[in-house]
Order: sequence, then C-alpha cells, then structure tokens
Amino acid sequence: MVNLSVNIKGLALKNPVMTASGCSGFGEELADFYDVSQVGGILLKGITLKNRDGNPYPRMAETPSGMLNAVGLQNKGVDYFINHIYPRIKDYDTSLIVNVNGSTVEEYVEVTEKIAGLDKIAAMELNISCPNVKEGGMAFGVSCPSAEYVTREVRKVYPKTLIVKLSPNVTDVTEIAKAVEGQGADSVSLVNTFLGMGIDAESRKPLLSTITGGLSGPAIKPIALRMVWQVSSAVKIPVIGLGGIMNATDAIEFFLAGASAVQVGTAIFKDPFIPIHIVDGIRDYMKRHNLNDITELIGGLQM
Amino acid sequence: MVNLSVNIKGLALKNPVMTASGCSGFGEELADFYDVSQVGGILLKGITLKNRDGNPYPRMAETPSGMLNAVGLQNKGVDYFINHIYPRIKDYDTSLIVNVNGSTVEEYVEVTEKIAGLDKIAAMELNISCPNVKEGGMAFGVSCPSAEYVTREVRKVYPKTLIVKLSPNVTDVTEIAKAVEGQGADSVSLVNTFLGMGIDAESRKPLLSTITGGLSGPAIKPIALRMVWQVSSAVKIPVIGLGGIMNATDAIEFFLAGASAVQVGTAIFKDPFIPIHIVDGIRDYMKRHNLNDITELIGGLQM
Amino acid sequence: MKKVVDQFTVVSTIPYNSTNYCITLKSHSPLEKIEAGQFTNVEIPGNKEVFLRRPFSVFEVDYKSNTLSILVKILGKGSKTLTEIRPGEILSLIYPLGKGFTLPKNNEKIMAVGGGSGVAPVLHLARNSGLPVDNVQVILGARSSGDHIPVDHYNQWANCHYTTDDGSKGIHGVVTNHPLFNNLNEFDRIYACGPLPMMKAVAAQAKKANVTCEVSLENLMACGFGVCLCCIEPTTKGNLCVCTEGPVFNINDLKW
Amino acid sequence: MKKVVDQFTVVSTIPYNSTNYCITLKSHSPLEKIEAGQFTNVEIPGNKEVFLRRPFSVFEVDYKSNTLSILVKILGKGSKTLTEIRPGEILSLIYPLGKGFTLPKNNEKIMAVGGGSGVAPVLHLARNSGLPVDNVQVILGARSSGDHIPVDHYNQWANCHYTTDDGSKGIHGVVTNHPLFNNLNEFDRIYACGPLPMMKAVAAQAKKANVTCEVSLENLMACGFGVCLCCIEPTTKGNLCVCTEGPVFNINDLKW
Ligand SMILES: Cc1cc2nc3c(=O)[nH]c(=O)nc-3n(C[C@H](O)[C@H](O)[C@H](O)COP(=O)(O)OP(=O)(O)OC[C@H]3O[C@@H](n4cnc5c(N)ncnc54)[C@H](O)[C@@H]3O)c2cc1C
Ligand SMILES: Cc1cc2nc3c(=O)[nH]c(=O)nc-3n(C[C@H](O)[C@H](O)[C@H](O)COP(=O)(O)OP(=O)(O)OC[C@H]3O[C@@H](n4cnc5c(N)ncnc54)[C@H](O)[C@@H]3O)c2cc1C
Ligand SMILES: Cc1cc2nc3c(=O)[nH]c(=O)nc-3n(C[C@H](O)[C@H](O)[C@H](O)COP(=O)(O)O)c2cc1C
Ligand SMILES: Cc1cc2nc3c(=O)[nH]c(=O)nc-3n(C[C@H](O)[C@H](O)[C@H](O)COP(=O)(O)O)c2cc1C
Ligand code: FES
Ligand code: FES
Repeated sequence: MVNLSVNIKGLALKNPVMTASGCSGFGEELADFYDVSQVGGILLKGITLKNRDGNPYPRMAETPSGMLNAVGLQNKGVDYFINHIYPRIKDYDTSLIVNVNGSTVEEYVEVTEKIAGLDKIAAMELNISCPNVKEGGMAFGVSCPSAEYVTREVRKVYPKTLIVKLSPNVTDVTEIAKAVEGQGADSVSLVNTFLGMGIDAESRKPLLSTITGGLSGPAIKPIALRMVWQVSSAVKIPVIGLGGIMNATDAIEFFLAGASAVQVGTAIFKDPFIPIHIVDGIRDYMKRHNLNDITELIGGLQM
Repeated sequence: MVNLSVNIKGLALKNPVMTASGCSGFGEELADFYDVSQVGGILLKGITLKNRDGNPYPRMAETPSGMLNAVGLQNKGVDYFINHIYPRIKDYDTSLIVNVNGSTVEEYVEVTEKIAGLDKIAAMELNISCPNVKEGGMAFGVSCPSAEYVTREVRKVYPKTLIVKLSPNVTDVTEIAKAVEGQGADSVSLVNTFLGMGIDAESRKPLLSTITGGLSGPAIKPIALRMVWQVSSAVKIPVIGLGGIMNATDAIEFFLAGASAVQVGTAIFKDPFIPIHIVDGIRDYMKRHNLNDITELIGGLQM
Repeated sequence: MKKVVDQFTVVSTIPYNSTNYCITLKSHSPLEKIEAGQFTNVEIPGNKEVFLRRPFSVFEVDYKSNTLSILVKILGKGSKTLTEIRPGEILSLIYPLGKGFTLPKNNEKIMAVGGGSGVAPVLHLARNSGLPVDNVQVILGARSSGDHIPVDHYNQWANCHYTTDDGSKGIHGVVTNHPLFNNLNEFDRIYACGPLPMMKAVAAQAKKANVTCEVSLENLMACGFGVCLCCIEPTTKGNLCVCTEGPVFNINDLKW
Repeated sequence: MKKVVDQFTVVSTIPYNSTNYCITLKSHSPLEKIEAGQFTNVEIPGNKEVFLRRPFSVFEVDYKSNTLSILVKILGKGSKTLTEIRPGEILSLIYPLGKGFTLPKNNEKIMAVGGGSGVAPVLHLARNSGLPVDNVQVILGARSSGDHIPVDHYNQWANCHYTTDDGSKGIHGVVTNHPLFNNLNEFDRIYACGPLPMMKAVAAQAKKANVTCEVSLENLMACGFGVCLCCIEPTTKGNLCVCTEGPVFNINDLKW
C-alpha cells in the first residue's frame, strides 16, 4: 500500500492534493459531482471581514494556456460564512482551510480571530497575494516588512496551522518566504496569480473591467515550479505548491521541486474531477516507481 | 496609404515590427526564407566581449504555449562579430541593432565602444535581463542602482539610440524603467524571459542543464502586456514591447498598451514568416479601422 | 443538484446555414434530466488557442437514445472548431448546468422570443411547455431569411413567427416590431434569449405591459458550475452567478 | 541555402506496426531539392499540449508527384498526434533543413546502419547512394521482428540485413553484433542513425577500424533552421548547431 498522507506542521492531510482557493467555492459545488472526501483538502473561497461585491463584470478572459481573472474577493463576509456556510460544510470528511483576506492588518486579525474559533477548520491560509483588490491583498505580499507585519499579528491570534500564500509578482520570492517563516508561519503556499492584462484589439478596450487581473493556469507552471524549488531550498517549513497543475505529472514535478502538498486551481474549471484524477495518478506513479511513501518524492529532484 | 514607420529617438524604422534578439540569429537564416528588408529591424543575437560557449545541452524545453531556453549567450565575441559577421550583413536594407551583454560594467562598456564604431548598426539594445548567465545579465536588471550604473556608463560611450532591455522578474518594472530613463536611455524594450524551470517526472531530472531557464512565448503575453502598459504610463521615452507576440492582433494589443514598436521572438521558431505576416496584418487592421498612421494606435487603449 | 462530466460521441453535425450548426451528441450512460434553459459546458478539442470550455444551451433532448443536441452559432475560435468536429469524435460535456425557465402553469399563454444563438433554449421551452399549441407563440428574429434555421417541425408545439432585419422573411424589423407585441397583455409569461439589446427591448415591453418575463443571459464563463465567480450579473440580490443562479433570470431581479 | 515554409496535404498515413507510421505528404508547389539526411520541421496541428514543431528526417521523395514521406515513431505527444492525422488534412513543413550525408564516391563500399526512428535517413541514403546494390549493405536494428518496418523493396538498392534484440528476425543482438562488423575494413564509409547508444557503438567500431563514419544526431530542437542555438552539440570546432551544421556529423568531429 502506498502512503499518500502528509502532515503540514499539524495539518494532517489524507493525501497531498488540495483544491485552491477561489477555484472550488466552499466545496459544495464539487460535492454536486463527487464525494469530496477524496481530496486531501479544500481551500475555501477567500473571505474578508465584511461583505464584498467583488469587481464589475467582465472578470475573466481566456489567454494562451491560461486565464485572467479579476473576481476581487467577492464574498459575504466572515460572519455570513460562520453562520450560514460553515454549518453546511463542516462535516465534509476532508481538511477545510479558510483563505483569509483583509485590506488592513486589523481586518486580517479580526477575521482570523473569528476563524480560530471554528473546530472543523483545520488551518488557515493567509492571502497576502491577491492582485485583484485595490487595498491590501498583494500589497502586503510584495515587501518583506509588510509581509512580516501581517504574519506576526495573525500568528498571535491563530494557534493552528498557519499557511501564508505568497505572490509571484516579486523580484525574490525567497526573501518574502524567509520573512514570513521568521514570523512563525507554519507553511507557505505559492503561487498566487501573476498580474497580467488583456486587450480586445477590435474594440481597443481592456478585456477586464479592472484592466489588469491575475494570470493562472498551465501557462504559469514553469515559473511557479521554479519559485517552489527556490523557496523550498530557502526555508525549513513545508512548502505547498500550485500554479498550472493539470495532471498527476505536473503535481509530481512540484513534489520533486520540494512541495509537501499541492493545490489545484484553474484545472477545476476544465474538469472538476481533476484533483481526484491527480490523486489516482500519483498513486499509479508511485507504484510504477516502487515508492511507498509520498515523502520519498518530496524534494527528490536529481541534479 | 498607411504609414507604418516609427522613429524611436533617432532610430528610424520602416515598420514597427522587429525580430527579437536570440530568435533571429544575425538575420542570415531569415534571409534563407525571404528578403529581410521587409522587417522593421533585426535585433542581433546577444554579443559579449569574448567568445562564450553558452550552457551545456539540453538548453530547451517545451512548456504549455511556450518554451524554456538556457542558451546562455553563446557567441564568438564582439571582435569576431565585427570582423566576420558584420561585413556579411551590414547591407541588409533594414535597421540592425546589436544586443550587448556583459558580466561586468567594464565589459558592457568595452563591447559598446566597439559597436559604436559600426556605421550600419542603427542602435544598440543593452541587455540587462538575461536570466541564463551566472554573472551579470539579469543581476543588473533587477535592482535600480545596478541598472542605473550600467546604463550611465554605456550611455557615455554610445551616441546613437540606446535601448535598455528590461527583465520582467521584478516586483515593480516601472521603477527600473524610470531608473534607466533617468540615466539617458532613449528607449526601453520589455520583456526579456521569465525565470522558469522544467522537470522530467519520470527521470526526476531537470529538463535544462542549468536547472532554470527563460520562459518565452504566448504563455507570458498577458504579463508582458501588463508590464508594457505600466511602463509606457510611467516613462516618457518610447517603449518597445515584446513577449509572446504570435500575430498581428497580439502586436496591436501591445501598440494599444503603449508600445511604439514590437519585437517577435519565439514565434519565429514556429514560422520565420510571422514577422512579415504581422506587418501585413497591421496594415489590414489599420485600413479596416480607417487609420492612416501607426502612431494613432500607440497608447490607444480605451478605458 | 447532481452534475456530471461525461464523454459524448458526436452523432451528427448539421449545418443549418453558413453560421449555425446543430450538433447531436450521444452519451453511453443514461442522460441526466435536463430542463429547458439549462446548458452544458463543452470541452473544445483540437484548437490550441482554446483553453476553457464553452457553454451552450441544450437544444433538443432524447432520453430514449441518450442524445442531446446543441445549436452552435459561429462567433469565434471555439464555436468554429466545434462546427468542424466529425461524427464519431468524442466531446467531454459538463451538464446539466444552471437553472432553467420557470415552466408555465396550465392554460397560460406564453410568448417565447429567440434571436441569434438564443434560439435553442427558447425552442426547448416551447416544446416542453406542456401547453396546447395555440397557447404558445414563438418569435424568432434574425438578420435575414438565410440566418433563420429550419424549425418548421416546431409548429406541432408552437406557432412560430419570424422577423428579419431586412424583411426577407416574416415581419420586417426586430422582434419587438412583431404585431404580437401590440397586445402583450394577452400573455401570462414572456421568455427571451438572444443578443443583449434584443433581450433588453423585450424586457422593456414586458415591464410596460406588466407581464412576467424571464430572460436567459450568456455572460462569459470560466467554470460554468459555480466555483469561479466570473460570470456574475448585478441583480437586486447582489452579484449573482449566471451559471448557477441563472442563466435564466426574472427581469425584475435584473438591474436593466 | 533556400528554405521554405510550405503547406502539404496528407496523402496517406500508413501504420507499419504499432509504433511506426509512414506519412506521405504532397506539396502544391514543386518540391525543393532534398538530400539524404536532411530533415523537415513539422507543425503539429490539433494537440493543445504541443507548442513547437517536431523535426523528422525525410524518408522518400518523389519530385514528379511533389510528394515526400516521413517515418514517424511514436515517442510522445507530438509524434502520436501526427500518426492520427487523416488524408486530406494540411500540414505546414519547413524544409529542406540541415546538411545531409556525404555521398559515397564511385565504386565505394558503404554500410548504413539504422535503428528506431533513424531508419528513414539511412534508407534514403541507401537509395540515393548511386552505387550498385552489392556495394551497399544496410543493417536495420530493432527490438523484435514486429518492430521492423517492411522495406523489402529496398533490396533493389541495397542488401538489407536485420538484427533484433530478441532474435526474432535476423541476427540475435544489437546492430554491432552483426557479422558484417567483423570485417569493417571492407567498407569505405559507414553511416548510422538511431538511438545514441547504437550510434556510439557503431562509431567506436568504425574508429577502431579507421573507416570514415558519419552519424545523424537527433538533438532537441526549437527552430530547426539555426536561429535559436538550442540544438547544439559539443564538437572539436566548439558548440555547433545540429540543425544547420548537422544533423549529420563526421564522428571525428564529435566529442564521443
Ligand atoms: C449559458 C449560456 C448558453 C449559451 N448558449 C448558446 C447556444 O445555445 N448557442 C450558441 O451558439 N451560443 C451559446 N452561448 C454563447 C457561446 O458560449 C459563445 O458564443 C461561445 O462561447 C463563443 O466562443 P468562441 O470561442 O467561439 O468565441 P471567442 O473566440 O472566445 O470570442 C469571440 C468574441 O466573442 C466574444 N464572446 C465570447 N463569448 C461570449 C459570450 N458568451 N457573450 C458575449 N460575447 C462573447 C468574445 O469576447 C470575443 O470578442 C451561450 C453562452 C452561455 C453563457
Ligand atoms: C534531425 C532530426 C531528425 C529526426 N528524424 C526522425 C524520424 O525520421 N522519425 C522519427 O520518428 N523521429 C525523428 N526524430 C525524432 C523526433 O523529432 C522526436 O521523436 C519527436 O520530436 C518527439 O516528439 P513528441 O512530441 O512525440 O515527444 P515529446 O512528447 O515531446 O517527448 C517525449 C519524450 O521524448 C523525449 N524526446 C523528444 N524528442 C527527442 C529527441 N529528438 N531526442 C531524444 N529525446 C527526445 C522528450 O524529452 C520526452 O522525454 C528526429 C529528430 C531530429 C532532431
Ligand atoms: C477565478 C479565480 C479566483 C481566485 N480566488 C482566489 C482567492 O480568493 N484567494 C486566493 O488566495 N487565491 C485565489 N485565486 C488564486 C488561486 O488560488 C491560485 O493561486 C492560482 O490560480 C494559481 O493556481 P492555478 O494555476 O492552479 O489556478 C483565484 C484564482 C482564480 C483563477
Ligand atoms: C532561444 C532564445 C534565445 C534568446 N537570446 C536572447 C539574447 O541573446 N538576448 C536577449 O536580449 N534576449 C534573448 N532572448 C529573449 C527574447 O529576445 C525575448 O525577450 C523573449 O523570448 C520574449 O519574447 P518572445 O515571447 O516573443 O520570445 C532569447 C529568447 C530565446 C527563446
Ligand atoms: S462560470 Fe464560474 S461561477 Fe459561473
Ligand atoms: S534548433 Fe534552433 S538553432 Fe538548431
């Protein structure tokens, strides 16, 4: 039997394949297709303190092997989540992780405090890398002092596994990773989307209402993989890898580069079953390569 | 008649479509296919002071809608260029632009001095963004002080049009652009390749001998376009746009985002005629949209 | 609500005219129940420039043969590629998606207005309304007679009327120029799907006449099943997902 | 040297066995002259995961009908897609690329060794050598008899010999196990194309026997016509482009 379970500093995952935040709602839509206990974990849609309408339509544009989005953290606020959504999803037999956002450090802390009280939330992902909001978001994730500051404050009020989600829109992602590690982050996840843009040549207008948006999908995989490799060599905490993962081979590349677990985002839009196919594919690969434990793959790049 | 000519601070281009450095050799291989006087300009393969063997094989890997390369500036040195290559190509009826590289500022300056003496070289592109060399290259392009320093020194010895080629592997590309503008750059070209990585899951080895390499092709277009738009709003000098341009529509998007001219790189590997198809396609578009002068398109994004 | 990702075999691809094709697809599993107005998100094989799926309303369904068909209007690269697919090829479909039209009650009189690629859900509804033929008026609008698709067999379920911008078939003008719009009060419900200006014109008339009206929106979608929040429409209840809370909306909920 | 990008129509795709296909392509313009050992870089349509072209040696050429054929061995996604292409479809080819084999002089005796996907250039050479049949010995190596492609008609241009790893056809073993390798001095030239270990083994024997030997390399390529410098091979003359200075190299120039 092949062992796929991993432990991210206290966050026990039955398998290392999670669904990425903003790409799997609150798990309920996936449950229309299959039993979500098959995925290692669900990163819930990004949550803020108050209701956010998100950005105006259009919020999406297709790009070569990828897409731009400018959703802008549409959500009904943390209280609505706790009162209406959490009760519906809390008994899913998989790890539920809340993706926490804020425009100020105080907001991040306030949301975290509320989330900390939820039994069935296994961990939280501190999103300091959303490129689609005017205030906060990515601004926190592109400089060491601000990344340190928000991590430190949130760490104070969150006792369980704290994952910090990093932005790829930086000169040296290892610096940010080390900075948040220094403030007590249990893990870093990367990458969030790349800031991109699309234009309709005929109408001469931007494709997104916000002009710029976040690029995701296979197009970004080579850059994401490089960053995961760099960060996992630079920090001691476990790294969660994502960015363009479409199949088991892609996921295995991230493990080899040093990721202890992966998240699947945009691929879900193409086929909600992909996270499950990936779990199966990893199992097949491990059997074929005579590996018993997923940890044998992690950081196994041969140079 | 549609006017496609542009002038980049003294560099007169008959049309705004050039071939990118490292993707069109010294123009001679393109001349095996067609009369190169049809392209607006040729950015010659990157040149260094001394002979460079480049990186070991393998140097290339395919990626979703793109490719990684790790050529590493293979070339026979500036003297060989001047004595053997320049005489063969100098009478091409298009603008020839040398792409200058160095591992130290002194090297950049020395190569520039030699190039400055060549009558038929219309301009030079200072490459401070090559991700595939251990010393120099991208290191100069990811911090303002070093970008300023090398630009200042090269500017002193180069009287013609000086284009500085920027790296996209930075937190804020507008800062670097403003820094080199401040030191007298006549234009900036962007983007060079994104630092990426590929792994062969079966052999568990990196796909490139150098582990990391430069990502190019359509995959990067949305990010390149965003950067060109940001930079052209931030600087007063003309901007040359590139990154994933495959057809006239892509090129027009860059013009709308603010580019005064474009370069075509990876697309040439797919079809060496693409730069010419782009020129034709721009002309068709302009007729269809009742535009007489390409400058009417530049920065014409409607918001 | 149960949704599936299923492989369908292309049975036929019939060109109705130069830009409209009817593609019939067969599943090897029993079809899930599909309501009029629901749609499917179709993977487009073979075109390197198409990354995401493309949504299409379900046109006709046959639960006996496990086939369904979609009407594809060529708009861009994905729809074009789809019309070039050959019988025997395999397509992956996600379905059934979205909320369909509210079915009329017994003996109600309805008007269903379709234009462009919006013809499919409207005809699906007309066929499934459960009403006598004479209670169902369908108005199909097009630019010219050649753009109309052959739907004569729908006369068994509805009275079909035509408008064309150039007057080459039916009434000369847009759908709202049809005389039926002069007595909207005769109808209990109006349904519409098509280009935005058309739907807004129908909605405006319906509002004036105070008749219940539902429209089916075609916002750009990434996932089609509610996880990306890209397809939103501003409504009186906030930004709603067209793919799960629509594509059919009561016009009173829209901010038109 | 003149090179072209040309649209070819697929005439036929013939499976030789489970992994090898012969694809014949027709140009609408007169073919450019193609030498044995030269190759073409082929655009792969229809597979979203393939971005770059794929290089294939030209196998057979017919200037009268303006057709050429390539032998495609399924290795990965691009070669697989190519074998699924149907007659009538259009492929874009860049050709003629690279430097071919040095043709033998009158009355020379040659040995041409091919394995795997390296069979095409070697047979092309055997056919075009201009030598009497008895001066041309071809050794084709494969894993098993089923992996050998049907080339009996090449007996009019060469003596064909076979080796298989499992002994199911011809000599049991690898190509260098063939008895012809016992008297290499009988040959004026040896040519080889195939997997790297095979070519290196042939080259080692040729060196020992001091016989002129050319091999055709299959380095990974991006452009195929000399502009990207991705395909380099370290040689005694420095890093050379396999696509323009090769793919055929004299083994004395290689750092093997
Ligand atoms: C719920 C729903 C049901 C639909 N039902 C049908 C149907 O039954 N028959 C049918 O033919 N079409 C239908 N459509 C529209 C269909 O999805 C689009 O025409 C198709 O996705 C276009 O893809 P493409 O690749 O051909 O165009 P692209 O090449 O992607 O785009 C071409 C141009 O069209 C624009 N465009 C693309 N999609 C849309 C859209 N949905 N709305 C407005 N502009 C768009 C693009 O912005 C671009 O300018 C439906 C859409 C939705 C959301
Ligand atoms: C000059 C030249 C002539 C050639 N002639 C022929 C020919 O006549 N017939 C033929 O079948 N093939 C020939 N090849 C090889 C052919 O180009 C490759 O098999 C093909 O490109 C593989 O593409 P793919 O998409 O199927 O494989 P991919 O899916 O791209 O790769 C599958 C695996 O194979 C490896 N691989 C891919 N290409 C090569 C290569 N060139 N060398 C070593 N490993 C590789 C990849 O790294 C990967 O691990 C030739 C190559 C060259 C350079
Ligand atoms: C439509 C969309 C919405 C997203 N929303 C969030 C979000 O709310 N919080 C977050 O941390 N990341 C969000 N992301 C980023 C993804 O979680 C992920 O980091 C990114 O898309 C890269 O992974 P992928 O290529 O697998 O999609 C979103 C991405 C998309 C495409
Ligand atoms: C194989 C290869 C070699 C390159 N060599 C150089 C070079 O020598 N100097 C340089 O400034 N850029 C070089 N580049 C970068 C391109 O000029 C260009 O900036 C980049 O590829 C993005 O454009 P594209 O997507 O159109 O290729 C190289 C790119 C490739 C793919
Ligand atoms: S298209 Fe993804 S939520 Fe509607
Ligand atoms: S493949 Fe580009 S130089 Fe040889």
